[in-house]
Amino acid sequence: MNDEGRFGQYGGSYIPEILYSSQQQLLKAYRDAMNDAAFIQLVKSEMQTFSGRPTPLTYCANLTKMLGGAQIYLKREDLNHSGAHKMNNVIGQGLLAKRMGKTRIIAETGAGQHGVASAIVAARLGLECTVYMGAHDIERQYPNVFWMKQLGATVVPVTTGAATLKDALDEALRDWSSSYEDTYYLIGTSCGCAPYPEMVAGFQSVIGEEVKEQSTQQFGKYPDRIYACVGGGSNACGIFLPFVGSDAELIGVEAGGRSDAPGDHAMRFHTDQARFGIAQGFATKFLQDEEGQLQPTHSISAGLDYVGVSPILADLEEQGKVRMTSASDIEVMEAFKLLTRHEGVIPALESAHAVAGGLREAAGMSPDQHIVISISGRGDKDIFNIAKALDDEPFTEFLQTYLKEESV
Amino acid sequence: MNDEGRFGQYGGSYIPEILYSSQQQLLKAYRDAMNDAAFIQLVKSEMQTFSGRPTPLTYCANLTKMLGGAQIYLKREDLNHSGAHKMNNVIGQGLLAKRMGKTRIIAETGAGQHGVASAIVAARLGLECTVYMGAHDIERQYPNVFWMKQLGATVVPVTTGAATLKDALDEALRDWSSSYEDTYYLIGTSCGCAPYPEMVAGFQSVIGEEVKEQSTQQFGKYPDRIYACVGGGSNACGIFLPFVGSDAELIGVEAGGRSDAPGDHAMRFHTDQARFGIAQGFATKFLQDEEGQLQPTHSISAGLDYVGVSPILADLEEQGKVRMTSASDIEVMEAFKLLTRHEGVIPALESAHAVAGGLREAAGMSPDQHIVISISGRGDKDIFNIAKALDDEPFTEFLQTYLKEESV
Amino acid sequence: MNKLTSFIQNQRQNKPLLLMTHVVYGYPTIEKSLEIMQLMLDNGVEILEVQFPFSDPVADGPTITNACHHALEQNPKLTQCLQDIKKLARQYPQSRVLLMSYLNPLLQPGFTSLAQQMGEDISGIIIPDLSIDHHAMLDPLSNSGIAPIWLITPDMKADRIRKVTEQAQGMLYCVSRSGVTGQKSTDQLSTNQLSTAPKASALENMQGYLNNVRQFTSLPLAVGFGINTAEDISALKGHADVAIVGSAFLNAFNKGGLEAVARKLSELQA
Amino acid sequence: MNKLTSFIQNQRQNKPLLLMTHVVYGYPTIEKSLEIMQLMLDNGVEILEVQFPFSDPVADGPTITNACHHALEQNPKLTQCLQDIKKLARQYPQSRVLLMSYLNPLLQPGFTSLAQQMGEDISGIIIPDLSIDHHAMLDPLSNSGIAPIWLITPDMKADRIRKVTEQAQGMLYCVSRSGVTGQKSTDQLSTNQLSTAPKASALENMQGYLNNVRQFTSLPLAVGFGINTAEDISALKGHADVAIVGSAFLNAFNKGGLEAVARKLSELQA
Ligand SMILES: Cc1ncc(COP(=O)(O)O)c(C=O)c1O
Ligand SMILES: Cc1ncc(COP(=O)(O)O)c(C=O)c1O
Repeated sequence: MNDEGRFGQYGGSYIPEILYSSQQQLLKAYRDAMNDAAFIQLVKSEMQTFSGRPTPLTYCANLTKMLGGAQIYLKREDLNHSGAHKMNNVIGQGLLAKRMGKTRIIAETGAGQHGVASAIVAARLGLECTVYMGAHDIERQYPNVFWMKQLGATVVPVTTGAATLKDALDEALRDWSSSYEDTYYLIGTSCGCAPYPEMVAGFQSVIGEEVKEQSTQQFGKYPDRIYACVGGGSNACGIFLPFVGSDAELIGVEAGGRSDAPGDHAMRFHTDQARFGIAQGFATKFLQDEEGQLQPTHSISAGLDYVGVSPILADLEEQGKVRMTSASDIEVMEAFKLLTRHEGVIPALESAHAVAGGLREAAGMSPDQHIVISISGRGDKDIFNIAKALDDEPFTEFLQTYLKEESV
Repeated sequence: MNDEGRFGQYGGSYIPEILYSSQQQLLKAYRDAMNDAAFIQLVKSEMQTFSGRPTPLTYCANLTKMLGGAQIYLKREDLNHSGAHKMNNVIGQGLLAKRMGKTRIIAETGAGQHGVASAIVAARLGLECTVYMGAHDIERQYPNVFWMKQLGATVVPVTTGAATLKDALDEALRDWSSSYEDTYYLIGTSCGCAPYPEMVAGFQSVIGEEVKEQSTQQFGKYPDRIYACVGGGSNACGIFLPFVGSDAELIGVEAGGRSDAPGDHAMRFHTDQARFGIAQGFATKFLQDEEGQLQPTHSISAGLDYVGVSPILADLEEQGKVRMTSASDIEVMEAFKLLTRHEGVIPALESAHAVAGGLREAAGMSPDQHIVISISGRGDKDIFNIAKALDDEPFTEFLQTYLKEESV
Repeated sequence: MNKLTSFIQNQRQNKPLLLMTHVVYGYPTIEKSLEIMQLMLDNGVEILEVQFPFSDPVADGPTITNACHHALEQNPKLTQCLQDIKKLARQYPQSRVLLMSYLNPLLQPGFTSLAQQMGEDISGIIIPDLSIDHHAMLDPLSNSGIAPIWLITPDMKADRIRKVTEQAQGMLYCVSRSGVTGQKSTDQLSTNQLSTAPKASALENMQGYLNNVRQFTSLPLAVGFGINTAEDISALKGHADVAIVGSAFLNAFNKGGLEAVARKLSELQA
Repeated sequence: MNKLTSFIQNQRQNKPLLLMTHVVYGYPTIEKSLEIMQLMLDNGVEILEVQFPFSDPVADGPTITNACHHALEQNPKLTQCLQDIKKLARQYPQSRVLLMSYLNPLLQPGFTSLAQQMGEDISGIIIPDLSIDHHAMLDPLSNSGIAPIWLITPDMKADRIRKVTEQAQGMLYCVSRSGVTGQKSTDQLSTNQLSTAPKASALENMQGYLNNVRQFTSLPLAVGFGINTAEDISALKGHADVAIVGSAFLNAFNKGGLEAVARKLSELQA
């Protein structure tokens, strides 16, 4: 990153002037903190004693045998506290907010995972917490809202626009504009104005650093390929960045959704609607129409349907250092079932995209090659979506009975 | 344990003759395995690379400050794969089953946690899996059943008796009686005929062993007191046993339920209904009536309402080496809220019993004392119960909307 | 010689096979269960096995388990049960009555008190969750002449069979390979070690099992293989002394009440 | 001197404060929005700010955001918008028309094409998500005499204000401390740094802020403080050159259509 937070033509800061000084304050505080060995140690220690790091690298004997190709490993971010890699970032930024003397954090959330993670860290650090969430997302992802409330967070429904993540992000920016004195804006992925992309990717890089150590220890070299799903891009940045420049091939997997038609997917690469743009504080590839209006997105996994993507990944892709591919909703459900049934690991639907990408290619590789798939989160949270996708009747009956008893 | 698997007057083997040779085979295989350093290493390695051990010891700065007494720490079994300490045991026994050449495991489950853990390990090790679960429990805990099915397990509803855990256990024993040649019976807690209590406690002892190391490292000595909830007793045995004989005081917390009346709780200590008995393969304290019939139980947490208790704990309590107490449903909800809101850790309702026990006593202790509370599992699984207990209307609305969309 | 043993041997003088039938005390009610017992005894059943229900009958299959759970709703008392069946035993001196139950209900009075309460009239006791290793627990009973009836299973090793036969009194209870009561014999066999065996060889196998046990003991052999039909019974003749029928009667009762039990009885006694 | 600057200074000769009103192009429909603009210009509004809607207007509050989202359903095209408002600008030469939008829609044609399309008739441009640091991006516009109108905020440090005033043309857009449009000025102030300040001192504070900016520049100062009432406006007299009213008109329109807008206008122009 250069001084302006640019990554090639992407990144940068395109924020209302009102946020200038708070962003400057953040930039300075972040640089200071990164130069403070004690702070780095604090982040590391909290990642360990609170979130349970390091997360393991798990060998998949059964799938490897079934496919007969590359040796398949999983990087288990699902074992983090809160059940996803999101924790790494909120720990880092939460401690930074505390160090800056802020008493309140705000966050935007789509699926709710980052909202829960933020609420957790706020409870842990004694900070107030407000989470902006699209009203539509709140309806679809209420269990996460429930947990945020239990954790003491205030969840604000955002009703503008499509009432989803993009709108929640706009609203969080608006809150920050008028509250930055005591409030820290805790962005959940490697997007937004500088220094967020760099900062989030940095806190997430612990994932890739661990993979370096673990792969060397477990199979004597770096992986040949690494797969990660790409929503905003934080788990991908986290596992990829430490390997940029190495021989490991880095593959990002986007939400292919239902089709290539506008609104049916969230592919910020390789589609007509994906073009350079500047919005929500930064430059990157956005899904947009000819007028530059950002487009609705779709994915079976709520966490991948973001309209933009990390400027870091946009740049790495342009440089040929990261290869971007995608997996459709249907492929994702297949990959979900395979991993669950044959390895006993229940991936988040987001992560199942990476699984789909990895398994698709593993078969064509040779047994002396090794791939690592980022399991960014666990699938428990997706029970409502999965049960629906699988048309599981007893689940419906269970809910009906529950509601009946409720009303007694 | 002596040769017959006795712990004082408790334990032993009281099983139908038909199970004699399979139990003998298990005893021998278990002893062999425990003498095989490679097996011990395999278990350790799988606990690490699959389940993410070691789990951290987390300091609770906020609660410690609020209560102004002992320093409060949590042992984070909630961070295990599958979200509970149950994983430790199924890894150990699963590998043993594999070593014995079995191709199928059976398990009984109440809340479903052990069922999910067993299904996970079966998927992981390529074993068939049948889980017996009371029909009533299936209704109440369907999400866990859903996951077992996704993991490829067959869930058999048990309709006899109260159609809960006790009955599932009976049914699993029956299956074992006619299938032991290829089938391993994977008991989920430190109960049952020898060698199960010893074996489960042994595989779980990794919890306490880690606490020994971590407490020494983090605060320079062993904890003054250790709290664990007691259902069957496996997480309690796991965290307690390595400390028996040390200065650490060991406190088990049972489900106090709604009241002391029969059927309203699961207190196998300090109640009139709790007496020495022999059933389900072993001798321990059972909740029973004057005729020796086992009694129904109740707890807000599905995992603590077992009618018996580990013979190891029954014996340790009798020797004065473990102190048993209880927490009522109401206290448990309070403890749940405190930990969630002030530390960002969402405990299982089972574990919230240990939290209630620990917080109740911490205030009266001095700040140079240290307590460790076993967070045996995470609370996500309890969303239906907790939302009900808290009367959360939006959750109800969420379910209604979900069902409406379902039927479109 | 134990009184039960001599009773069986006497009866066997002129009968190729005795019938031992099973009733759950308290199912569907205490009164009705006593009527069933009476019906059986009236019809000349040689041995009556009365099961005092327990909440967790791990060695029983679904039919008996369900009957036990229903029976428990009647709040049966062991003391009353013993009084009731002792009375029956006295009324039908040409038959023998055995008590069957699990350990925990029996532990409540304890075996010394139990021996007293059972007295002369109850000839033996069957406790499916007590193995031979704990035989000393039953000393108060055997000291009173009440036979502890031990179970034999098809895959028992010789030294284990010897351990049982050394202690055994009254008779031996030879069960099918399937651990729990009430399974169809051939189904059961075929899903287990004899998986490819046709019915005929399943029978051969069973006969081989009994002949094997016979080498260890001269005690009468009672056999419970999930016996359902007259055919099942005739297959046992010449290989066993007593055929035990349990779930079949419960199933009959559940379908057609006392009359169906009577029909089943006459079918099996044909 | 920039044409917009001289226009404002000329107008100010005999008016203590000019009015700049805001309309979202395409809300509720393209036609209707043009009618609103016309109404305002008919009523002598000196400056008209036309917002070309963007899907993600992060610097706008709920009223304008909602209007933008509704407007987008009309599928507005930037090219058409420019043609429409240029026509208006030509029809009302006694007023000035400014374009407001976010970066991304403007990037589609690019600033060179945009400068051409805006031509002589659109006097300036406001881009709330572009900061002074990127002023070079707008060179094609300023080279064509179109004023990039930069924002000033209350907590800007002196060197930052200087950086802006060095680049500024046309006028300066001084916003309230609250980052987004359409917040009640006093509410906003009181929930922020002036939390205990009564309304009077909030006003004083605002006047101090403007006086401070005035020290850095001689350019006209336009002020948007969530101005709603004639009272709000009169408080600005003597401290600013232009009062910017945005959400207040949208709110009026939403309640009572064109008539309500006309009423609001006459209230504010009183
Ligand atoms: C489990 C999981 N994986 C992946 C993502 C996508 O985010 P990112 O691309 O920033 O890793 C999310 C977002 O919510 C998530 O919850
Ligand atoms: C999270 C959790 N804790 C505790 C228990 C109780 O079991 P035990 O007493 O064997 O630890 C259970 C049982 O399901 C459980 O799921």
